[in-house]
Amino acid sequence: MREIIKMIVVLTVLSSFSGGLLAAIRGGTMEKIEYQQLVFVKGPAIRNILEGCSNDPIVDRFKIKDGDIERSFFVGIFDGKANTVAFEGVGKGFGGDMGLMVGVNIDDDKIIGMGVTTHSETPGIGSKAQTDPKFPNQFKGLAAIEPCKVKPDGGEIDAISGATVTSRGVCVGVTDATEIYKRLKPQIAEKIQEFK
Amino acid sequence: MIKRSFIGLSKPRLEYGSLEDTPSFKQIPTSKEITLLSNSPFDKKKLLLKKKAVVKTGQKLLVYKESDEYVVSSVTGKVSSISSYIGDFGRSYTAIAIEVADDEEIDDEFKSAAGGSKDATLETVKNFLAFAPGNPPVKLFSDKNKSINTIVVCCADSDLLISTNQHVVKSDIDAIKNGISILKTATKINNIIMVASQSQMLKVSAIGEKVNQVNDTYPSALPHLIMKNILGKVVPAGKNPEDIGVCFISAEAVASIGNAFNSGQIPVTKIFTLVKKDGSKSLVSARIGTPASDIFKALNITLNENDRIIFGGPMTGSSVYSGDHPVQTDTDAIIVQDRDDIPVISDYPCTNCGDCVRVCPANIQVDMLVRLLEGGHYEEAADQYDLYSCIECGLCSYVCVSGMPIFQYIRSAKYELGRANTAEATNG
Amino acid sequence: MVDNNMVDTNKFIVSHAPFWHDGSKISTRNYNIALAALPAILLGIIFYGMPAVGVISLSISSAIIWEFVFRRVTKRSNTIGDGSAAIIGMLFGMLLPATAPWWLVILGTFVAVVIGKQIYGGIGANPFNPVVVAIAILMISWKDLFDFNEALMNYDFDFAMVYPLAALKHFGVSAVDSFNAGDLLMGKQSGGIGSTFGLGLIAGGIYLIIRGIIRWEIALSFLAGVFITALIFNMTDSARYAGPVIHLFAGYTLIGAFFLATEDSSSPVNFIPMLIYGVGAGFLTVLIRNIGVYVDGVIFAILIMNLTSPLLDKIKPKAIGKAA
Amino acid sequence: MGDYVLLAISCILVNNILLAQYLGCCPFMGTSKKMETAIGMGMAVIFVLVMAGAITWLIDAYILKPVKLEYLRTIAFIIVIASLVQFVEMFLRKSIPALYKGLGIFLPLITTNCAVMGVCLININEEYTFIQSLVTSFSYATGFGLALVLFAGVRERILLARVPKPLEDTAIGLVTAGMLALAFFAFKGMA
Amino acid sequence: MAKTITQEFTKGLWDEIPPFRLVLGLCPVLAVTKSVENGLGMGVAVVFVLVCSNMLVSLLRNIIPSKVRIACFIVIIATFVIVVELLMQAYAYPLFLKLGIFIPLIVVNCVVLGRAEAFAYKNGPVRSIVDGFGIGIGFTISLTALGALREVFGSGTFFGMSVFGPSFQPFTFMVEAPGAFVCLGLMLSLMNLAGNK
Repeated sequence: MREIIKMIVVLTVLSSFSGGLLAAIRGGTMEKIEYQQLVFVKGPAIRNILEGCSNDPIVDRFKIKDGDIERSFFVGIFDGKANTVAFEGVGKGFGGDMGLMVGVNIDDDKIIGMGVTTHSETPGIGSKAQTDPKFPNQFKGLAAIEPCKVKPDGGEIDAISGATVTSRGVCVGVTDATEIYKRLKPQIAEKIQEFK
Repeated sequence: MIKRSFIGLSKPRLEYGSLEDTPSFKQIPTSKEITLLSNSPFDKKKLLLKKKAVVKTGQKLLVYKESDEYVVSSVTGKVSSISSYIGDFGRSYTAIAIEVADDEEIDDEFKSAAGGSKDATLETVKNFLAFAPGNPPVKLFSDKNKSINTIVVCCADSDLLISTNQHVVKSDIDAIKNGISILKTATKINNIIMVASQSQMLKVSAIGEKVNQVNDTYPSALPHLIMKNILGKVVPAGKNPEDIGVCFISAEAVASIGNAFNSGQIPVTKIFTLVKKDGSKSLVSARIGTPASDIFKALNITLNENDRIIFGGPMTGSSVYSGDHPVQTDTDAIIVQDRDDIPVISDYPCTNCGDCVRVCPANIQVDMLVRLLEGGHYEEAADQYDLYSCIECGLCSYVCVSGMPIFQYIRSAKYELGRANTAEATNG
Repeated sequence: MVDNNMVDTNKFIVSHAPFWHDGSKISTRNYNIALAALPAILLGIIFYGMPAVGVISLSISSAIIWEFVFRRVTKRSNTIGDGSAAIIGMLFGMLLPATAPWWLVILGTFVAVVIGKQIYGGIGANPFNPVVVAIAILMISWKDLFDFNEALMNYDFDFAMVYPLAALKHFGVSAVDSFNAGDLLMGKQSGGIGSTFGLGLIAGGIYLIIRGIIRWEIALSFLAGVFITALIFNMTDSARYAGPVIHLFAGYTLIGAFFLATEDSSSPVNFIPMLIYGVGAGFLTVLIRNIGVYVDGVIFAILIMNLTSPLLDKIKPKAIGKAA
Repeated sequence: MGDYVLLAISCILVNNILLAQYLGCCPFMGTSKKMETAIGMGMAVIFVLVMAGAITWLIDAYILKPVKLEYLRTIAFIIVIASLVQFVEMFLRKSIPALYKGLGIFLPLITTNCAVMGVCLININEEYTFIQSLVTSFSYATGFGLALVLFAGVRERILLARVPKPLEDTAIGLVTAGMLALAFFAFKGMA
Repeated sequence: MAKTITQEFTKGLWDEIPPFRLVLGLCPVLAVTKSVENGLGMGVAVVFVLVCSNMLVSLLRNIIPSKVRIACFIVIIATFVIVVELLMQAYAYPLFLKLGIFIPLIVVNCVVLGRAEAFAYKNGPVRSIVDGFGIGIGFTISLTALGALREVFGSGTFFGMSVFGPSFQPFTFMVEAPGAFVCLGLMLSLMNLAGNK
């Protein structure tokens, strides 16, 4: 009996020690990790979309509560004017969820760029959505308040050959993003003032 | 040696030699000294036969106390030495040398014991004829563990080049007939099956027993294959035909039995094929126990260093290291091989060419078997790769591209395993 | 035994039965394989001239040298006399384009002879065909050197110098319409030095089968596997998948069937396993060509089947007297 | 359904857990010298991995994610796997002794088989659904078993070959495993 | 026969160098050695976990009941693995991305668990730390060496810098999965050769 108690005590103490240690380290590194993830996972897409901006959009970011979730917005300053934000939408591709970054100019509600951040599409086919610049470039200049569709569905986006599902998924993602934009535009406009 | 044919797709066709290409028949004069080999291991303490003992031709000689193992003297003379003889796998034999006297006397113990062929008893056959030419397996009939119910008389020769049985069938068919009736009387077994090659069919059927034809190519006349192809009974792996009640006996042995009862005298000459270096064959008859060197001398054969003397056929015989090795009751051939004709045994590994697998009459996967044997994994070889199914025809070694001594590996593996099992049995 | 015969003084060779041997030798086998491959090599040399001679001779000699060096370094007996290193070098050279650079040849024979064969203990022990291993390793490393269209660009012949399988892969069935069986058999296609002359390879293969040096079961079932699989693909969608003729006579199919898949040590020896092995390799070949990423599937198909060979060989006939 | 078949083929052949993702090498080298052990280990891995895949997925989805403790995934999973193995061992010993006899000795080894832990983590990282996780767990384990059995066949022969001394055993085993991985390149692009 | 502290350290560098002498922890060795950088990074992570877990196990060795010791070891190791994971995410994110799943898998690395069981549970903290450090460094050396070999020939670079110049056509096989196995096998045989002398 004593032995069993000892076992339980030791295991409990050990576990709580471990939990405490980890919680502490987690607390200490959370900010840093988040920043690193943004830099390396979303960074390339954001830089691409907000090409030519004069600030570091990853530093200049803000969060807005959208229902239960917090969404991050990255501010791009062009010609001294903070009029552009990039944020994430989610689409469903062939191999699961795809994350995409959409940049919108809040002055004229137009998409200035789009890039795929995370995906698990077939290498060489669906993955072209991320690697081949032709596809994302089609989204430039589209209105950020309307849903977007591929040509077979009556839209104006040329699907990637052999990867219709992926292309459709990207469009769903962009549409998701436009809906977020529509929903949160007032808050965005308000927050973005701080960067002027 | 028969070369591989150009068309290697087919299996090698090794035809049994026929008597027609063994023309000359030569009688070898009795030597000054002959040597009889007894199967009993040499044991000085129990020795019954004394040096200087006088023996007569056809006399039964009991060698050891408390043993019914005997030899039959093929000459008249005096025992000059009794010594140990070591054969394959270190097996010990007793060699009894007899100095031949000038006058020949015939022993009459058999005559008085045997009586006429009508009164032949198993006892007489067993007590006097185990050492007759052709090695009649007389002990088998009274072996309680075997319960023999069928006798197969093999008129075809089992190895290549040999023509002893063919000769006996050709020249002494009456003796065979007589021998069969004696066997029937003595053993009370009426199920006699004759096996003959195509050319012998006519002659053998004259005996009046059921005759079955055996294929002309090696190894069809080996007991296991006769069992499978003619009797339609498969001998379980690791067993012999006698274990399932079938006794094989050669035509020569049957003739020996027939002759013995006919003449009242145990036959003492052995007929065998002698193959010279150039491949020419001759049929030779000599007293059992005649040293090979005397035969070579009589036939003007000279031997050089590194030549090879083979007792028995080219596929299953065994080579000897001394020219003094005597003719034994089962010596069906003596082959002299020039040193340049000896196939080289190499230490090359198996190349997995699969020739052996295709040639094996026992369906053994020889390529894996030999790998295991080479590594000394005998137990696994027996468990997984059918070591005990081997019927010892030697064809795998014959076709082996690497020149591996596969047959030898198999024999020594069986020997080692047998030894290990015996040791286990005695210890446990 | 006191006889003092002159024979007595001689020492005789004692060994064990059988005392006959059919005279077959590893070296004879290998020289026959070389002989069988000769027609295909000769046509390659006629087509591609000196560079082909260079590649083949460098390949053979370097293979022999690697074997010699390795055996020397590991203090083992010298085995170059059995010709197996030479055969490995020769077959390896036959698969290469005539323009292969010297370092590729030397590295390839090193991989084949040392990694593919010698480290397993030499002849008979290698679980994979050494030549196939070497080609596979080099092919995944230097894809462009094995792109026959690109490699042989500078040659000009009176026929379309196109690698049929690459055309098939990249441009579809219509791109290979111009090939007919006769031209393909006569080597009027782009490919390895010794792998394009179909007729020569078939003749060599038949010679080897008749001589009993390669197992006909493997070679024929390989071709049957290719034929049937290609036919089935072709029937399901003839616009996407080419018919059996192209698959049989283009790429490495013929050299694979007669010279690569039949390599002794890496293939099964029992009858049914040999058939499964051959058909499996043929099936995988077409499968890789049609839906895999590689232009030609022979190499990887053989590798996969090599891998299954020990397992396949467990399907064996019942030995005599073995309890069921 | 077709998707699941493709996923399965991809996990068994194309992305073979062992030969393409290098997971589970230690037991691979350790239990491939004999065919029987290889088959036993393969079965044991299939058995445990399917259960572990399911349980870890549920734990991740219904415990770790809701309370935002994803960073404790490693420790949670290893504890789950270790206790699962312990539990399975006890269960088998009591209720199915025949199966225990076959798999028993391999079960403790599975705790430290990184293929098990690895597949559980892959399932989460790739954000597979529950059904997909089951399919991948089973197929990855089957792929592991397949490679193990093929390798054992080859290795049984290598053990009989005259391999140079320094290369004996593990070294030649690793080289052969490389050839195995090379052969599996055949399936590239097929799923 | 007690070893000196120095011997405890140096044994990990040669006599018991994983994965060559102790054929343990093969998975990360094969998986992360596509480049020197990855090998080194992984090695450092393992050193950290080894030293910390060895130390803690050794300190607690009198408290931990032997029946649940494996569970305790796993908890301790897993804790440090997560620490490494978090730290690496915070300060070396690109490396974390490359090593990916193999960082959490240190937890099932037989080397770490093996040292805890075979050494730290039986020896004092100083020795255990030295042992962990030695074995860890040995492991790192192996990883780095293999990584260097594969990177130099497979990509023609060393720490990302070109070695042979632009005309070199890299032997891609070396950085592919089969190359990893073959290289490790050949390196192991060289080690055997050297060890036998």
